[in-house]
Amino acid sequence: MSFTTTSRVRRLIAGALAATVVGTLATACSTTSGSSTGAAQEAIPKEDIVLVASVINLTNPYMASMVEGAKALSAELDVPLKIVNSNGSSQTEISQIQAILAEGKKVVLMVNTVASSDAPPIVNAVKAAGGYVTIWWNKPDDFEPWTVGDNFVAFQKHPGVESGRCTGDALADGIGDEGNIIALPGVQDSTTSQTRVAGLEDALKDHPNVKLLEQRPANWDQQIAFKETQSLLAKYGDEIDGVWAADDAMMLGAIEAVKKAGRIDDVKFASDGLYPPTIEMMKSGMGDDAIVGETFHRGYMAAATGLYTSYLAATGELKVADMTKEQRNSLFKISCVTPENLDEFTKYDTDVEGWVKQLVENGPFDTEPATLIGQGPEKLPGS
Amino acid sequence: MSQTTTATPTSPAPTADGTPRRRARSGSWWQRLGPPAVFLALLLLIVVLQPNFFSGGGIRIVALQATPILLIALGQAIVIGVGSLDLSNAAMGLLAAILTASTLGSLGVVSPVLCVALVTLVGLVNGLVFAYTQVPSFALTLGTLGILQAASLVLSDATTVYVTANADVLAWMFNVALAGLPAAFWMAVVLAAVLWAVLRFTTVGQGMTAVGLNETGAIFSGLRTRWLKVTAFTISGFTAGLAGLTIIAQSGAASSFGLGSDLLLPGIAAAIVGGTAITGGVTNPINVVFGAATIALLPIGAAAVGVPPQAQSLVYGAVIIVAVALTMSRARGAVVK
Amino acid sequence: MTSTQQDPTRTTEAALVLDGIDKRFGQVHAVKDVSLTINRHEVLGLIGENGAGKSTLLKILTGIYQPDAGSIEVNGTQVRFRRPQDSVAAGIGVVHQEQSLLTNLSVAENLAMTASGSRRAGTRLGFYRWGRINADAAATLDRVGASIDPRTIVGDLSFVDRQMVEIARAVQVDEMVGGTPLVILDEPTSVLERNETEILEREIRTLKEIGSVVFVSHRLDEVLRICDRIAVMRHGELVAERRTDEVTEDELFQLMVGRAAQATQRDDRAGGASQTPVVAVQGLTRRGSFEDVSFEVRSGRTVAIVGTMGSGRESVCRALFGAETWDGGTIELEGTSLSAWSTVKAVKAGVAYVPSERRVEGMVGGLSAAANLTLSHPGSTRRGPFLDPRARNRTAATWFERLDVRPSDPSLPLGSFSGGNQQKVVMAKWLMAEELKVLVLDHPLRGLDPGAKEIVNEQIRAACRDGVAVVLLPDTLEEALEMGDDILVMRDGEVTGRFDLSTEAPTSLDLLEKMV
Amino acid sequence: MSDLKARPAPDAAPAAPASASRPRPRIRGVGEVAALVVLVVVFAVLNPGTFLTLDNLRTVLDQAALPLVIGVGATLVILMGSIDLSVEGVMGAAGMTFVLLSANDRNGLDLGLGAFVVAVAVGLALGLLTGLIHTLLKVPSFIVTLGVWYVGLGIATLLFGQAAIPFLTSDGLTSWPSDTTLGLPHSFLLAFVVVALGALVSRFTRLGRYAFAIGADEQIAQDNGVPVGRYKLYVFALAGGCSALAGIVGSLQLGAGAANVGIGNLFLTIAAVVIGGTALGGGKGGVLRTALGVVLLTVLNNGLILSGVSPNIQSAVSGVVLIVAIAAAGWAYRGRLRIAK
Repeated sequence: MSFTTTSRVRRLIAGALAATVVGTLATACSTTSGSSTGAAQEAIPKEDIVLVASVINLTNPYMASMVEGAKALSAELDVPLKIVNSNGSSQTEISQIQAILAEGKKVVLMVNTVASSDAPPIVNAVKAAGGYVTIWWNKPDDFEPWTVGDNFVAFQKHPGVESGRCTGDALADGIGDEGNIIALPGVQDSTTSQTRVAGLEDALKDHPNVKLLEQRPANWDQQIAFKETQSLLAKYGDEIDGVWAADDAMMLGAIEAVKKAGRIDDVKFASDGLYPPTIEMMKSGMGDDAIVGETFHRGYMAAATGLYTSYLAATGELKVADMTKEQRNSLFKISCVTPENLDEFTKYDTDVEGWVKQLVENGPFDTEPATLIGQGPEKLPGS
Repeated sequence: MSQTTTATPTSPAPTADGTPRRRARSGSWWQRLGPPAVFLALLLLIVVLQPNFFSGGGIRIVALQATPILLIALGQAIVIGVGSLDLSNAAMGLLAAILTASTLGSLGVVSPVLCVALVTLVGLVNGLVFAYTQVPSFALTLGTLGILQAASLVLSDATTVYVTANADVLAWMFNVALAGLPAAFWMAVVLAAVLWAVLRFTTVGQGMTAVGLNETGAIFSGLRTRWLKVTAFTISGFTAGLAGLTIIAQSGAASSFGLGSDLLLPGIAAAIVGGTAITGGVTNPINVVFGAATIALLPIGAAAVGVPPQAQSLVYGAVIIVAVALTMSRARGAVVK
Repeated sequence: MTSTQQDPTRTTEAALVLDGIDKRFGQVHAVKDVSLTINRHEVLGLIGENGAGKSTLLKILTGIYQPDAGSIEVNGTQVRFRRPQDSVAAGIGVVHQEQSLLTNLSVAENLAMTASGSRRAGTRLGFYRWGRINADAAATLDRVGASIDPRTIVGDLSFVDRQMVEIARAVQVDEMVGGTPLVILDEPTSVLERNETEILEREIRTLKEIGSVVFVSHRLDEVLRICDRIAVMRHGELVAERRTDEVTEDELFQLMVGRAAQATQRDDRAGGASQTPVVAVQGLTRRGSFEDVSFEVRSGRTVAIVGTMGSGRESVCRALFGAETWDGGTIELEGTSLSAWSTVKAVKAGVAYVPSERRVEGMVGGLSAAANLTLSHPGSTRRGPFLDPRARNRTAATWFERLDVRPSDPSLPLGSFSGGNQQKVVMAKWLMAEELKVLVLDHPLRGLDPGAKEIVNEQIRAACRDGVAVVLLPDTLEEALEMGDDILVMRDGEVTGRFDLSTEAPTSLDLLEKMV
Repeated sequence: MSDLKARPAPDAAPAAPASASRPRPRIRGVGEVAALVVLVVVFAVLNPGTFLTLDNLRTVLDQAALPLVIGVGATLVILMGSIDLSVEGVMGAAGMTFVLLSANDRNGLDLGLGAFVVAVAVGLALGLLTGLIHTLLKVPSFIVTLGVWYVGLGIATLLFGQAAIPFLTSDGLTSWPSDTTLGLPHSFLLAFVVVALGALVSRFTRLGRYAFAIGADEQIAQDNGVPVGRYKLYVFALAGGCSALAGIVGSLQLGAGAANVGIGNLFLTIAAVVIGGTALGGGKGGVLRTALGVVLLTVLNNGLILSGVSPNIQSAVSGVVLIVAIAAAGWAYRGRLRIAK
């Protein structure tokens, strides 16, 4: 019996000890991490600033491009940069951003959110830490920067409907305005994907003889797109004349599947993003000029624009309170690319630094080819 | 009461007739203190490399991130405690989050209660199917996982569901702080303490431990083993439901792909880093708190210490293995599956 | 301490020489300076109570443990066994106390597995040559006179057949050394029925012709019948060696336990304390297991059911406890017919079951002895849904003292106790219940040393005196005659004989006649 | 889906006298085959003209290739009573290694067959690492392989770096898996060979037989002279090799390097192993049964897509099939004393 008591006492002591340690640590830090309201915008000296670019993963070319742009801006401004890799997980994204905020430096962020619903917790954390954030691509529609305050500088994206229309039209034309296509949306809850699909569907209204056979979400993933396309090819076989994808990564997977099925000369493709491999394919006229429609916008442009917007707000060069709604919930221009006008766009990728220099000169809203063209949120066609 | 004659050994050693003696009580102190020790060691390492970690509220962030993981892990630890595995509990949490998000506006306070109850019911069904069809839990819950994922997609229409009103009903969980840590975290800790007490001081807890250690023996002792297993799965559903609420409290929205969609593996890892023996029968919910804190600390700490983002997943994997190798109970004989 | 002194002839005669073997586990001195010689063509009996150090010694011989001190010589060569394969290579084969066959593999494969480390192995470069393996196995089985198809999956074999396979496997070590094998039989008979034991005895005599045998057993009569020489161990020491022809059963018993045996006479029974049966089984049938079984157990009386493996008596007992279902017939408990019977209901109704597979079924080894003791009938050791550790430890301490359980600390995990002490706790788990009405005992003495046996039997008698109805599956017919009030004989699932010991006095032979 | 009559009752009392012990014919997998036939018939009726076509057959076989290859290693591991969760990580690491060492547009390396060898070696090494940690540190395989999963993904991510997607530049190479010989895609033929080898290994080699032995009872196997630790090591290495091979084929199919080339393969394969009838507890089952399970699940997925079932509820259908299949297979074995973990 003595045994049990001693062991229980030991256990209790251990537990109490652990609890005390944690408790002390907790109280110790709660005194310093008191919530700063971050309501009033104060100019932050440049040397106190850390740039943070948060991307969804590091294995997608678009994300890699974003990192490139962030790096170029960091070099141009001579301000240190941290990259957050969310690894596709909202949890990881939020916790890492919070960890960086916790380091105490004044943080200037560009976040490509994993999911729309991540925006509020990130923005709130940034606000509490007195940093400045610009969100790219995903946020809830009714979560507006001006309702949060100065710390949520802006939300920026390229219009998805426009992209979908652009590529939808090109694809329909590419298959001769008659035939069947399949579509590969991205992650289903992504507004980016949803708006692009809406654009596609809208475009198809003008092409009554083009039929959208089926949509299968492929999660922005090359591998999944490959498998889904394989299945759809098995299902529809030669009926498929065109493949539309919500981004190029998925289109590249689809192209591979179509190649494997031996139909690369018969099927046309259209998608968004004009990734470097896509440029190569278009130049080489892969298939029978298989890629008929693309859009041009760049991860490095998005990242640099977003980061620079936040940075200007942090240094006080941009008075957030004076920014227009258009500047705080912004749609940036995308360009429709066809094999004919491809050459106009290949020049940008060779000189990322040059573009970023231009961005710093012209400001975030007036740098070609990604200029500010309107205010979000996007209106879905027909709604 | 101690015996010193050789005929009555009190130390862990094979008995004289050669049956391998299971490691008795000594040595299990590490089992009790290992998980907090691993957590504190990791914390210390991070603090040394990144002194600002504390002052910036690093602990608060760890607690914040650990909360949903902890809730999932508690249920998982209880299920592992009866010798099974619940691959579906994270999906249950997400389902609860989606349901809450879509009903909170109209139902108010009733909504979270209802959603947790519903998901608890799903856990109960899981347990009943498991107990009565005797499909191995790994396979069964893999199947339920698929069903729940589909349910989430259908109920959310594959998109993000936002809380439209009454967000205050849950928002306090992370807005109110006690001793610097969010209330939700303390709730989870209290739940852990309650579960710890249940396992140690109630007949149900003892029964679940017996089932985990030797189910056949438990059956022949007349224990309601099926009911005990159903209870474990129900608890898992319940804690998953609570985890779903914390997701809503954190982000005010839920989707099949967003926050909370990847809690399964962290939950299992947290339970196991918290000293839960995967073979069953050895579960200490208090230590699971430290397991969850360790798992939550990893990405935050890795970023703080400056591990390159590309290498983070590698570090994550390595730390899980090392942490478990250090803290796991090797008490139950030599056979490790 | 040792009686074997230097003998000039031993180098030529000895198959195995142990010299000064010593082994400790922490504080436990399991084997103390044991020196022992086993000659060729000799059957050596090794006896001792549970915990006397026999098993440890055997595990040293088979390379599972390494001794802390001392040397081993096989056929005149000094050897060191670092792992089981080493001892196999030296020509030592063993039939373990526990079943040690892999039940999902075929007989031939099991036989090949031990041999795989050797030259003879049926594998080449890691590839199995099934034809060779099956042929070798058939030959080996033939040598031990077992007619088993080597391709049979072991799990499909009967118990005695498995034992035969184990022996065949132990025997085949000689093919490796090309000489005389040493076969160790660790309590091979404890799970066998009488007629099966006879087959085994014949087997051992065959073995003696080709090599040496170490025979470990609790059954002194068997040891005397089978062995040439007997070594007795107590508390880790070798306390005596005797030639079989110069020793009696009583003397051996004394050497083993260090005291005189008690008379194993039948008590005078109160006889038929109550007239209404506690348990009434009527026409009970379970397809494939038993058919039309009927019997009654009255309060305070013991019904012993005897029969060979496959007689179905275990299934009947399990049905009583709700662990198996039945297709036809009824069981009445105190006049109430049972339906949807389960272990849970059985325990609640006061039916207790001491299973033969103690470690697996009888207890939860990882829980403390005290927790095991109060697992089924917490009684006063719980308050509502809560445990009362203090009350539990009090209860446990009482029972530990009553049954002389060692070690005497009930908070140790039950799995760390020796077999006999585990069985005492398993018994106490049921005996402590106030509501105990029926005690079903499946081979309660299996693997126990004489001291523990006595205590367990005494508890059974005490339960009877308190009016409990007992159903007993005894290890031996003698046990049935000693403990039973009524004896039921079963064969192939049916009842073939009934004896009321208050009116009849059947002999073992009478029972055996109905069994086979 | 009832294959119950073909199997002996599990608790059939070992009552037969010695003379009657003859090997009982055991017809295995009847239920799975029947289920497969039913699925094929149902889908053929639902999708006349698309399901039972040569093209679709090729697609099914091509899609089954990866899980078939992985299934060989996974089955052996599960036969031992362990589990291998590292599949997707190992696939990523090996696939990326292969792409970067073959003719690609990222670097000038082209080791040809050497790339294949190195990539498989990466898989073997990760498997060996798993085995070493598992056997030496006695960490349950569940945890080790969970960790190695992340480690493998980490390696793949590091190799991927921050440059553009590495594409394989040799068309001959990338078209190899889907090119056909005798009308069958090479990816499937490779999988077929691997499965055949796996079946032979599990039937005719010490490695395979010891996996069964270890799965039945590790302690007894050890006592019977099976070097348990060493063979566990071999099996985990083999499983790593299988995953690596699958990673290579996956990369070839994709024509490019992707860290998550293995995505979705883990749970699919484990489900296939279990549906095939290999017990998660170890000791019972086989490689061929897993192959059957893989084909069953692949046909199911393919058929659901062809039938136009919403992708949102596809996971539910697979889940229900998994539960029902296992429940049906185990229905006769249900018993009050049966332990299901």
